[in-house]
Amino acid sequence: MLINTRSKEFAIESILLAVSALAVVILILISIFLFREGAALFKDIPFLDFLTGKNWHPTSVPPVFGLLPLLLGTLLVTAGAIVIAVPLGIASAVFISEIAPPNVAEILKPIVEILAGVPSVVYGFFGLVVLIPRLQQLLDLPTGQTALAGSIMLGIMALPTIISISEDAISSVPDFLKEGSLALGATRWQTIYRVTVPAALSGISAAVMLGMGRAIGETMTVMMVTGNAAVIPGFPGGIFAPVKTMTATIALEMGEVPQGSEHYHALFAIGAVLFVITLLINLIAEAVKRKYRFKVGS
Amino acid sequence: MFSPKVSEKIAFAFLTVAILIVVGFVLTILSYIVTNGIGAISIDFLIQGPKNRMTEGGIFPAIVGTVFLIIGSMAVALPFGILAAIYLNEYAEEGRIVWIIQMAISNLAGTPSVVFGLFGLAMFVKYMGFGASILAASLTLALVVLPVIIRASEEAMATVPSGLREASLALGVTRWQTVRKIVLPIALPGMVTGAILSVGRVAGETAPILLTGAAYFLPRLPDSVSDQFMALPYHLFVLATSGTNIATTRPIQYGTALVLLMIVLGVNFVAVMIRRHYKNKMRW
Amino acid sequence: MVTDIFVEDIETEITTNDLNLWYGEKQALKNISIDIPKNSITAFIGPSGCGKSTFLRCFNRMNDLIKTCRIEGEVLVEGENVYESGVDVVELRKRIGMVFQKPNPFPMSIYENIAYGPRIHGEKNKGKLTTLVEETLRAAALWDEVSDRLNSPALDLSGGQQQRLCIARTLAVKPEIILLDEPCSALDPISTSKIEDLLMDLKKDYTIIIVTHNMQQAARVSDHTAYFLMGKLIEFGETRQIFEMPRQKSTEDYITGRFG
Amino acid sequence: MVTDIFVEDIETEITTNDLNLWYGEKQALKNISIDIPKNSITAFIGPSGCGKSTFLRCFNRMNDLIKTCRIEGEVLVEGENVYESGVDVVELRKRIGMVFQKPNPFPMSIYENIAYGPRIHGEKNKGKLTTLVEETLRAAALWDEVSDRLNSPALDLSGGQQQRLCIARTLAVKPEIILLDEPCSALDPISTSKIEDLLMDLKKDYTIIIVTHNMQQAARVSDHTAYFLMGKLIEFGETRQIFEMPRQKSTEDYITGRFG
Amino acid sequence: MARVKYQRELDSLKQKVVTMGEASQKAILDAVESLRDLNVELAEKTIQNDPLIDSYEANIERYATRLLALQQPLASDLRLITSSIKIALDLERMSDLAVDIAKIVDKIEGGHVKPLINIPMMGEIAENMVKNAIKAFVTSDVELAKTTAAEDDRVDKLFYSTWRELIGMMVEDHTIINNASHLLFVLRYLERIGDHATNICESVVYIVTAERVELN
Amino acid sequence: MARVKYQRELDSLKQKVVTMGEASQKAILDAVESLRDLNVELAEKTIQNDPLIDSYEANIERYATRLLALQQPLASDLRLITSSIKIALDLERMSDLAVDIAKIVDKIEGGHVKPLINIPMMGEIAENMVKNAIKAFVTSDVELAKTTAAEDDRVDKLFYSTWRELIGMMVEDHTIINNASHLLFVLRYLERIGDHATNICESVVYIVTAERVELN
Ligand SMILES: Nc1ncnc2c1ncn2[C@@H]1O[C@H](COP(=O)(O)OP(=O)(O)OP(=O)(O)O)[C@@H](O)[C@H]1O
Ligand SMILES: Nc1ncnc2c1ncn2[C@@H]1O[C@H](COP(=O)(O)OP(=O)(O)OP(=O)(O)O)[C@@H](O)[C@H]1O
Ligand SMILES: [Mg+2]
Ligand SMILES: [Mg+2]
Ligand SMILES: O=P([O-])([O-])[O-]
Repeated sequence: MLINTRSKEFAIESILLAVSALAVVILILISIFLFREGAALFKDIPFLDFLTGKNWHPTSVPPVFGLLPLLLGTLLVTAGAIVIAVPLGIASAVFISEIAPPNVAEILKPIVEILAGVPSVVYGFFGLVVLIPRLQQLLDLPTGQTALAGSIMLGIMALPTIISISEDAISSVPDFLKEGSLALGATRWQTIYRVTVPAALSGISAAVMLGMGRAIGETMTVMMVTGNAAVIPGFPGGIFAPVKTMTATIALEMGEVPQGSEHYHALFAIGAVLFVITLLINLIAEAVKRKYRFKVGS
Repeated sequence: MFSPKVSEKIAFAFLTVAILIVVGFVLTILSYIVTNGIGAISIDFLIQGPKNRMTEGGIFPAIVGTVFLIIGSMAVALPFGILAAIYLNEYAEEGRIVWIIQMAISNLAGTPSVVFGLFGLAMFVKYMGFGASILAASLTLALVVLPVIIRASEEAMATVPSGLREASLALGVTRWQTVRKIVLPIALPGMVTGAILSVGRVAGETAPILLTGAAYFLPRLPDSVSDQFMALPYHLFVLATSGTNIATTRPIQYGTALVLLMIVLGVNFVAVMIRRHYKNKMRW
Repeated sequence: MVTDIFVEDIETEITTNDLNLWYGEKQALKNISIDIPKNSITAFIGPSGCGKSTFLRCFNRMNDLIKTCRIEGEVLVEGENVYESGVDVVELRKRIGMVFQKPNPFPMSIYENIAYGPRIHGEKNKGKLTTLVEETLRAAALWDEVSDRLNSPALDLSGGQQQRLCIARTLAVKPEIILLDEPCSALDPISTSKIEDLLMDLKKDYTIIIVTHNMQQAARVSDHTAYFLMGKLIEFGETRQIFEMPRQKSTEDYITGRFG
Repeated sequence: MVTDIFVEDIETEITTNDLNLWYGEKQALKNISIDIPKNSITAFIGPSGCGKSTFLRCFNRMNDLIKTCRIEGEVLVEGENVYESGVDVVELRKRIGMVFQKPNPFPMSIYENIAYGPRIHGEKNKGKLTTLVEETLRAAALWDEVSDRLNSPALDLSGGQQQRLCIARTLAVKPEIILLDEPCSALDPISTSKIEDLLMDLKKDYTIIIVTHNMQQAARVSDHTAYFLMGKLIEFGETRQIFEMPRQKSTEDYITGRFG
Repeated sequence: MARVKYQRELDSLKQKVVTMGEASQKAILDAVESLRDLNVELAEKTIQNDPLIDSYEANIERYATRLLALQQPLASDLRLITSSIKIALDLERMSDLAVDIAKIVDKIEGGHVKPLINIPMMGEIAENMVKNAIKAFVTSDVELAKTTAAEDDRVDKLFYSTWRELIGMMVEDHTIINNASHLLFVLRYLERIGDHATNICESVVYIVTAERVELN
Repeated sequence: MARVKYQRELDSLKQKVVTMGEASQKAILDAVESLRDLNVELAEKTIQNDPLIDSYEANIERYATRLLALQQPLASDLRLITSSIKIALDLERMSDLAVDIAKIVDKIEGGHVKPLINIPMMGEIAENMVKNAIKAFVTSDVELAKTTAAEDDRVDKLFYSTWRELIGMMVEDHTIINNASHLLFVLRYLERIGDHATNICESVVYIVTAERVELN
């Protein structure tokens, strides 16, 4: 009985540890498969050429696999999304947690959660049928399928991430800090921007990083609204022109490539780059969270 | 510049505008999908397969495919996710190993779904030889939602006050008994909520299944787990971007979008209701 | 209510007349009339939930933050009704400082914590700020302990030091009145006695009101004591009298620990 | 360390010999040797961080939960070294009940809270459980207050009642020793005095060890008092002697509030 | 109702004072009686009983100190406790004085010159004062305390008149000088007992009203 | 170092006792001197000074009670405070006795039959006892307290011998009966002063060792 209980406890703990370690295993497997399939490309094409190549012509003869247009396309769309989502998101988070009366906040929160729930194809579909024609008309463009359309849609999609994580961070700033400021004769706004928001800054930064991660990794929506033209976007004109992102390239072209072909491996190489980028963003977000974690009330 | 009071008024006005824009987005998207989609929906639309090169008929196989994906992926992700969460929250000590596991989980959470798709393609479809199939797609989606489930379960367990665990242990109760009798019952509503939310995620994901087994057109139900399948989100994508007659099938597209949206939001709504119900009941 | 300080020569700082307060349906304060004297320490005592904090927070209108809270009656600070429309709440809170139960320094440096208030109220001159920081830290009997690390985080201080920092922070906006809501309940006896000494020191320049659960503390530091029970002011008088010879049976029962 | 209870006729329940404990690099207990007498109340006093809780948690090995914690020396409970390999920690914790600072009833009914321990340890007979629940609630002086609502949630009870429930829950697994870590620090004076009465009642059947910051409480309830300072046991003796005439200057300084 | 144990302890302190009061009263009564009747045995008994009364005093002091240490008394509770120490001191002094009186029985040579009348009367008044003082203490009766203290005037008057009478007798008949001088002291002792009873009355007023008044 | 204010308050309590002790000492000295020299003026002064000493006692009691109420003293601090009340009582009684002695100056008819020798000697010893008792109190010196209390034997011896002497003189010369009977009381008063000094010494031992001992 004695030994029994103890060995049972030990067995349970070991199993649980093994299951948890699965997360690490999966991550390693992902890296292995991506890098292995991707690396096959570099038997023929130097890695640097791939990275700095200005052209993506996978079907021309001979094919040209230059990542740069796709990478810049992704960055442009993402940057646009961040420019839209960050101010709107943080402002909304502040509004919900600090200004709205409790019952209004209780209505606003599920509304924001709806944004998070809408599947990306639906966003893409909406962008395709509603946003794009209007953009084209409004800005008098040859096509509405532009980086701008992608940025707008991704911006909207990144909003719930940014809002809910920021809102969490802001409302977890203890009331007694806010009261301390108000009791000194500070206005609510002074309290918000001098005490509450700085105290929540780590959480807000993490929210921005994660929102950015979501935008970079998003596939279906950008695929449906950005026009998918693999050209290096100019600036600022490129904003109003079609672009092709890394994710869209993978999703679009994978269906048509023969397995084991150079093109196939090139798509995996894109996947690997994407994976590394999001990995870095996540690590930075974690570090930010850790570094600025403030200790209130010991 | 401005007096504190005036600055406050201006700032609050800006914040109000921001939230109105956000709410505007939501309402616009919903209203477009609902008003345009509601007309397309009928019983036939829901229980019939697509006809006439997908320009007519219903979406039944896609609904069934999505349901299969949900069942398949949850059957894998749920037990693994909950067990991992139990370990991380109840057993793990601060340390290198746990830190590595935690980092792995948050990186998995941040990995783009299309990358999961690539992995599923390379690992399940090719390497393990499942082919493009429900099995491969379900496993891939299971990986996508695994971190979501782990995080939600961990969070739910973290709300159980540590005093209760200590109290139980101090009564001469083993750790596993304490987890089962005290922690899990209290954390259950939170864990259920997390699971339901990930169901929504599975229903809406497109990129991973695109690479691992979703069929462009398959007007019958899949025979086995190694069959290809249709799924709502991919079906919508196909209709909207590469269908035979994109312009005339708009109503079908709207209808499909609405059904998909209703499934996802409906599931989320249930989760929110459960959460709300238990939040009111729990208090320490 | 029994009171004995309607004495001519004591100047009144805060007066309430027939103050009633509700949280939603629940009445938390009932018909409270009191005259709180200037430049002295007044203690509020009473069992938990009797309304001490609620009453205290009427003076600087911190109750405004609670949506369900409704008030009738007058609160006069130096003769002015603070609940009149047109009263500037921000200005009022500058005049009436408040220190809370749990020390709540901002997550900034010691210096920044104290400079916070004056900056908010428009002080930009660096030199003046620095002088003010030193002055208030000295007044709060903290200068000697922190003068060499003004730029280190306030949260690194001990609980007792944090509480004195909060008092210094309050002093920095030059209030006339200081409200303290159980300022020592989270502190050890030694920090407590430092804060008590500090309050007795400050009372020559400020009107101080302190809520406390510690009978001995009320008796040690205060000049006048008000005893509350279930939202009512039961007795108010000189501290010595309250603790030696309360007029109300209920007061005696409470201070001798027979109930509460 | 000065001790005076090496008297023949006092039976010893717990003995430690040269106990040392580290949290990582930091030594939290230093060479502690003590004989804690049976069927009596022993109080642990000392300034915050002196190691009282740490020492208390050595007896039922609750420190095992902390990975960085390392122990040298012996802890004998009824002559058996609890840190020997092969000791069943679960069994040990059944014998040594523990009550915490904050009342922590499980979010179940009153009945279920008490039945929890016995059930886990194999008691399935409904009748026996019901008898046990009544018995322990009576022993914890709570029966009269809750007998008519055994099935209502334990969290609906007041803080003082919750703490007595936690004591009852501990009694239900029939321990020999009860450890209490500042059991009254979250309670009001009245609940506190109820718990104190209860402890004095229980000591005929149990060996009780209580950590407290309240000198008066230690003096009121305990038979023996141990004074700790910076991880060392400074003085141990009869409570009356410790509070009337401590042998160590440091003890006197602490109990008279000269430091700590 | 809270702090039941504390309540009980306060009551028990009061009870101790009452018990001691009764013992002191008896000592006074017995001492005076033994002197009147020159009853050596009763005198001896009174003397032997004194250590017990002393132990009462020590016990009350210890108990009161314990209460002060453990219960943080305030207001009238605090006054009750500190005053109990003082009252016990007064009672202890009274029985010492009773012992002093009893000790004189042995020193009277022959019999009394004339039957003692004033001294027993003083004794009775003093004993009555003690009884009423303790009663006032138990019932917190300020009025009773005041009227009791007023009795001290009668004791003082008897003291002076008897004193003069005794001095006169000594001058007339110097064979009685030894006995009479002893009786002079007895007068003084009884007068002191009256003073101590008055002290108790003052303590009662202090406990109830928080004010120290002079009652003589 | 903590609770500085409390420390200061304890010191201040001690200081109050010292001040009162000095005043009582002086009262004893003056009373005995006024009696020896039949110095009516000095006697008057001593009597007039008594209310001041009484107020000292009241003050010490009030202060000590305040400390008990506010500072929750324990161990030796607590004993110091309760004992201060008792010591003040002893000192107050001493100066009352000094007043009693001073009051006799007026009652002596004519001059002393013979110069007073023993009485001033007893006075000196008693006064010295008070001085040393207070010194022992301030310095927590148990040894000094014990040797001081031992002095009481000398006072007692002088009391008995002088008593016998006086009785003898009264028998021989009954014109001095009035004066001598007054002196008998003085003897008694001085003996009581010695007793009170002994009480103080006992209190000192109690404060330091927590034990009540009988020192006579
Ligand atoms: N925001 C609130 N909403 C509703 N009721 C409240 C609120 N704040 C306080 N109350 C109620 O008002 C009454 C008075 O509360 P208050 O906090 O003023 O008591 P208190 O005397 O300060 O008690 P304590 O000593 O426990 O701090 C209590 O019954 C409390 O439950
Ligand atoms: N888990 C831990 N890891 C590292 N150090 C710890 C841990 N727990 C306690 N300590 C340290 O060990 C010392 C003793 O702590 P312990 O909690 O036993 O003190 P205590 O006497 O109970 O204090 P208190 O009265 O504040 O409860 C302290 O210095 C504390 O900081
Ligand atoms: Mg309060
Ligand atoms: Mg502890
Ligand atoms: O104690 P006394 O002799 O002064 O009454």
